[in-house]
Amino acid sequence: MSRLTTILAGVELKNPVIAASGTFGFGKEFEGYFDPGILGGISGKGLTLNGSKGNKGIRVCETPAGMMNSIGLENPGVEHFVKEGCKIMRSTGAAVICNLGGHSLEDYVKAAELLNEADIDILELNISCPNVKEGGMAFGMCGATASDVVKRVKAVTRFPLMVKLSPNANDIIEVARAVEDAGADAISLINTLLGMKIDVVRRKPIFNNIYAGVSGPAVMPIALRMVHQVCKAVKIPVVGMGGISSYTDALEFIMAGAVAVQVGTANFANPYTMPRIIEGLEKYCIQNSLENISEIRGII
Amino acid sequence: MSRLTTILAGVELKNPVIAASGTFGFGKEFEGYFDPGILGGISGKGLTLNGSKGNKGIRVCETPAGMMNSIGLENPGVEHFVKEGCKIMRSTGAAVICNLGGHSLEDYVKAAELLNEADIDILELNISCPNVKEGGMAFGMCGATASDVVKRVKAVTRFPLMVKLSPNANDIIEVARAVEDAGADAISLINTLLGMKIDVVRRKPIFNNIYAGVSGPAVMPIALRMVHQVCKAVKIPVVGMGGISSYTDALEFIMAGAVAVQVGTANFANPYTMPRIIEGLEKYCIQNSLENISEIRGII
Amino acid sequence: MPVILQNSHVSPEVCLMTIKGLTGKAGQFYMLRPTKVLDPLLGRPISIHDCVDGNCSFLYRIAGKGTSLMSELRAGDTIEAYGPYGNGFEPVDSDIRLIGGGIGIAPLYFLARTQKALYPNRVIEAYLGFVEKPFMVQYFRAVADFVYVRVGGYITSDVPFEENVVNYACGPVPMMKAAKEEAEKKGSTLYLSLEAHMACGVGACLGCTCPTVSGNKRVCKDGPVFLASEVCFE
Amino acid sequence: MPVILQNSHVSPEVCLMTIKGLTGKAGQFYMLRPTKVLDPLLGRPISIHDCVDGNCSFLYRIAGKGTSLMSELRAGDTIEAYGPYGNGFEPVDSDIRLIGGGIGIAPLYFLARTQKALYPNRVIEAYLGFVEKPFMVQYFRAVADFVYVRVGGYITSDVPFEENVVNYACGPVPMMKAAKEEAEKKGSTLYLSLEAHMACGVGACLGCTCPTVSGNKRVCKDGPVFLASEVCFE
Ligand SMILES: Cc1cc2nc3c(=O)[nH]c(=O)nc-3n(C[C@H](O)[C@H](O)[C@H](O)COP(=O)(O)OP(=O)(O)OC[C@H]3O[C@@H](n4cnc5c(N)ncnc54)[C@H](O)[C@@H]3O)c2cc1C
Ligand SMILES: Cc1cc2nc3c(=O)[nH]c(=O)nc-3n(C[C@H](O)[C@H](O)[C@H](O)COP(=O)(O)OP(=O)(O)OC[C@H]3O[C@@H](n4cnc5c(N)ncnc54)[C@H](O)[C@@H]3O)c2cc1C
Ligand SMILES: Cc1cc2nc3c(=O)[nH]c(=O)nc-3n(C[C@H](O)[C@H](O)[C@H](O)COP(=O)(O)O)c2cc1C
Ligand SMILES: Cc1cc2nc3c(=O)[nH]c(=O)nc-3n(C[C@H](O)[C@H](O)[C@H](O)COP(=O)(O)O)c2cc1C
Ligand code: FES
Ligand code: FES
Repeated sequence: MSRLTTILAGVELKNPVIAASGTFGFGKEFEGYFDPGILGGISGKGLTLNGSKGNKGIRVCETPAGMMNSIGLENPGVEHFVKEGCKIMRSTGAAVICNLGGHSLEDYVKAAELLNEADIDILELNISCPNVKEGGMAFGMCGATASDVVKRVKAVTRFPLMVKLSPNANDIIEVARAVEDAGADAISLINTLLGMKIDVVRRKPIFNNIYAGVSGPAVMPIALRMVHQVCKAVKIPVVGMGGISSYTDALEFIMAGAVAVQVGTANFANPYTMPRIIEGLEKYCIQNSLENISEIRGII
Repeated sequence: MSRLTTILAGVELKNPVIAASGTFGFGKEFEGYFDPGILGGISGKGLTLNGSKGNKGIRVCETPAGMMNSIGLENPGVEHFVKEGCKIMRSTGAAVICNLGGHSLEDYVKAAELLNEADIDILELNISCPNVKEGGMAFGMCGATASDVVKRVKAVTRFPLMVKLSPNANDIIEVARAVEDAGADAISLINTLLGMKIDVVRRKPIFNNIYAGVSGPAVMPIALRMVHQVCKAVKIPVVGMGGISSYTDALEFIMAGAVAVQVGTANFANPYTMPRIIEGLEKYCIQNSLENISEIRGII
Repeated sequence: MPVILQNSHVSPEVCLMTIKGLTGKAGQFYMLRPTKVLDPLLGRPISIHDCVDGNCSFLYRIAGKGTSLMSELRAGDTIEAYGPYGNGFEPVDSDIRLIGGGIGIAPLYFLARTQKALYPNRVIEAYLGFVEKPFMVQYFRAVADFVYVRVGGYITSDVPFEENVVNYACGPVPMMKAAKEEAEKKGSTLYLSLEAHMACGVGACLGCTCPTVSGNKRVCKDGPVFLASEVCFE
Repeated sequence: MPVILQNSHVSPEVCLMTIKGLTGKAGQFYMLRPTKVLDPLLGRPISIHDCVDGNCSFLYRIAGKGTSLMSELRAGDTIEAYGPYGNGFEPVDSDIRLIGGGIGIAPLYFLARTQKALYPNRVIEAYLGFVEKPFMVQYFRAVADFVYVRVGGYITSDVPFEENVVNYACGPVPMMKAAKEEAEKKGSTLYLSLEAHMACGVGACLGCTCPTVSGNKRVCKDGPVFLASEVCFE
């Protein structure tokens, strides 16, 4: 066991640094910069049962110290993932997290069943995507609907179930507790915050869907607060994310109680972000004589 | 009537640019940079019935493209404001908006009564301050409590009543509607988003209260989305704010439906921010042949 | 971090910057980040304008925040540069014609220069359209056999899309749409270098997809160069 | 926007920057913003280190994001500079003693130089404490009658706080606390130049308040210089 080894919902990760869903393809895209096998885990692009072409129009734009996206869960579908996607991910050597979105309860359950055929380590249930018209975030807005979908998926999946919460929920603590009670093995948060941008020259919203998801360093203080609140509210492990771009950012989340962190937007600004965070955490442990990074977990 | 003249809850403003509460003292502090009389309005530092020394410890810190504050409503109290504060504000020549916070229903009502003696134009009810232990934001978290305090204050005040909403509310649309039904003459939003920052060296939260309020350009996409949502949901005028730092930012809010805007954090980064926004809006109207800025209001 | 060797204006709105130690082929691009801080956050996709002795130059128009900061950098400063990204222009064995609109001429120069060096006997024509004052035209004159310049209007309406020449166009979307239509009418082969808002540049985020006859393609990874016949403009 | 005339290291961690066209008096400060973008967002409060011919110089330690960017600016670059802010040092008619800890020596030099110029016969003593290598000591030697340097430990323990000399201290909080205690014991007058996280610099945000015997005061507007006897350290 090294200083960074982390157990998440029964799965051993080399370190607590995970590539965030939707920002790292299926694990190979950043290979030109570093071996993805050094990562604790990789959460793949969000899948939906039958796949999707995603949204039309502009899909990403920059905001101050952040960005917005309206990808709309473009993905090749669960079947394709079972056959190919999961193998590509497995070949990286990092723990494989399958991120699953859906438009209806039935979609989620059906997809989870099919995914039992896939070679993955953790199923991350995305009930927080703000960029699809039906379902998506709607499931994560309040405890009751969240609980429903978690129970149903938990009943069919053979994998540890991590549920990804929306910062747009009415009461994220209530949702977290509901999800825990419904049998989730872990919680991850935050997905993107619902935002808007207007092109004042064209006098139109930038995005066809009008609203889109905000991520990146700009949202980190909000994400950290929510992660801290949820860590205090539940007993299951929490994976924190939202704006992490340096190892000190990661430390803040771990001190706030996160077992592991995910890194998304910052990978775009600098593809070396995650290897640097891992190095930074390793050095931090050595300099502070920590046998394992978990020693500072939740000290706040 | 000039191109920028704006009517807000029956009050004529020279232009739709208002200094945000808590960021512009009682109106004189930036005089070294520009005549505050050029502003549409000034919202003074949030008052509480008996005044307060505010919070201890660090009160402001920077975040990526934003900042956090935990001032805790330090203020000289309503009585002092009636005697002196409002006169200072009146002497600027800008419309005078009195921002009122409170720790209990009784506080709000008592203070609103006392304020009837003051020379102000609009009462801005702050039910969204995240930095005080009792009351504050609690009133703005859901429609029922918000409605209560608005009704009570509306019943006693002789001024147009603008209610300032919290982005941390469970459902800001529900709160906005409740506030409208309760008799508010206008709505302003957003107050700061609840956030957190940790000093990893000291292994302590930066702020004594652990959480604090996030503001500045970083939050603008979120603020704009909420303003758009609220504008679509209510008929009373909406004053938008959150991260505005340029005239194009202000235009985005106006296109989203805001009658006027407030500018807070950006004044700190550059004290000329508001005069530049006013100039920019004026030029925009000329270049786009608008008789009045309201012609583009809510076009999205 | 890569060091800037030179950065100067070629017109009030257009700059030419050379960065040390970068390589790539014609049609590829780099994501350039002119700051060390978090705003602006994302890299800006900028095509390789030329590549000599292991240094790349970039021709860019000051369009907004990022390119404006870029224009203020000076020799000796460092810049984050990730790449080379994208497929680049497909080499062909025929005469070629470059159709550039405004700053869209940037990647075409590199193609012209390298093709001329490899195949001195093939004919290279350049049709360059500008809204106002032309820039960099002398560069094209030095490597192309024929340079046609138009100021105002549509450069595409002047291009004879014959069959035996392969066309490469880069410019504003309306221009590329027009080029596609003309080329299709005349049965002429046309490659387009597309633009899209990008976040990652490596094919990971799906932020830059464009619809094609064979489904969504990522402009950053599967492109930016596509056969016009494959592209479905929205 | 103000132009930088000169900016160079005086030690690996400390730089001296001169900005054109700024004025102010000893003990006042400017809010300096080294970027044109939104990150870092807030100005950094930096004391005037000297002011000659209408140009101000600033001595600053590279502490984080903002000062690090500042250190990369060069002569000819522009910088946003808002000020002068704050009350400045109270002039007195007695001998004076400066007590500086680390970068806290920055504002004291300007006080020493101007006081010496005005009152050549008054005695100026400087007690300068450093954690490691001292810097800028020669500057103080040029204007003070007596310069005492300590490396490591508390400079305050070496200061004789007699009654007839007015003391001015600037440095880390523990040092200023110790100075206050010593001065109170000996009945000696002491001014402290305080630090606080600031947002506006003009007294508008109440971000920088410190508790004093007469209630909260704003470090940016009512200070940064306070009589030690007024300050209540938390
Ligand atoms: C493959 C490719 C190659 C390009 N090559 C060149 C080149 O050689 N020279 C050149 O001048 N320009 C080129 N562009 C366009 C260039 O990327 C944009 O002009 C630039 O990103 C604008 O950034 P900004 O910060 O100045 O503008 P801002 O408007 O402040 O940018 C805000 C955001 O929008 C994005 N954005 C804005 N305009 C565009 C655009 N037209 N295309 C893609 N993203 C945009 C930016 O990347 C940034 O993320 C290329 C674009 C692509 C996709
Ligand atoms: C009145 C006054 C005068 C000062 N004069 C000098 C001087 O002459 N030379 C000098 O080197 N330093 C001086 N300081 C301290 C200087 O302001 C900080 O070192 C600097 O703000 C750190 O900024 P940063 O971006 O490098 O650090 P970061 O840690 O990245 O800064 C993040 C935020 O915290 C604030 N901050 C961090 N440290 C301090 C601090 N110690 N005091 C106040 N705010 C802080 C920053 O202003 C910024 O808003 C002075 C401070 C005050 C209040
Ligand atoms: C381009 C993009 C695509 C995303 N796609 C997904 C997705 O498919 N599923 C999901 O759960 N989250 C998705 N997210 C959200 C991220 O996984 C992450 O929760 C969020 O961006 C906050 O982290 P960050 O600030 O580090 O990016 C996406 C984010 C971005 C920027
Ligand atoms: C230092 C500071 C103090 C504030 N004090 C108050 C206050 O007293 N009352 C209030 O209603 N809002 C207060 N706010 C919130 C602002 O008025 C505004 O709603 C918020 O900062 C978002 O706008 P901005 O991003 O332009 O700053 C304060 C904000 C800051 C940064
Ligand atoms: S920019 Fe991310 S996939 Fe193309
Ligand atoms: S920094 Fe705003 S009051 Fe002092």
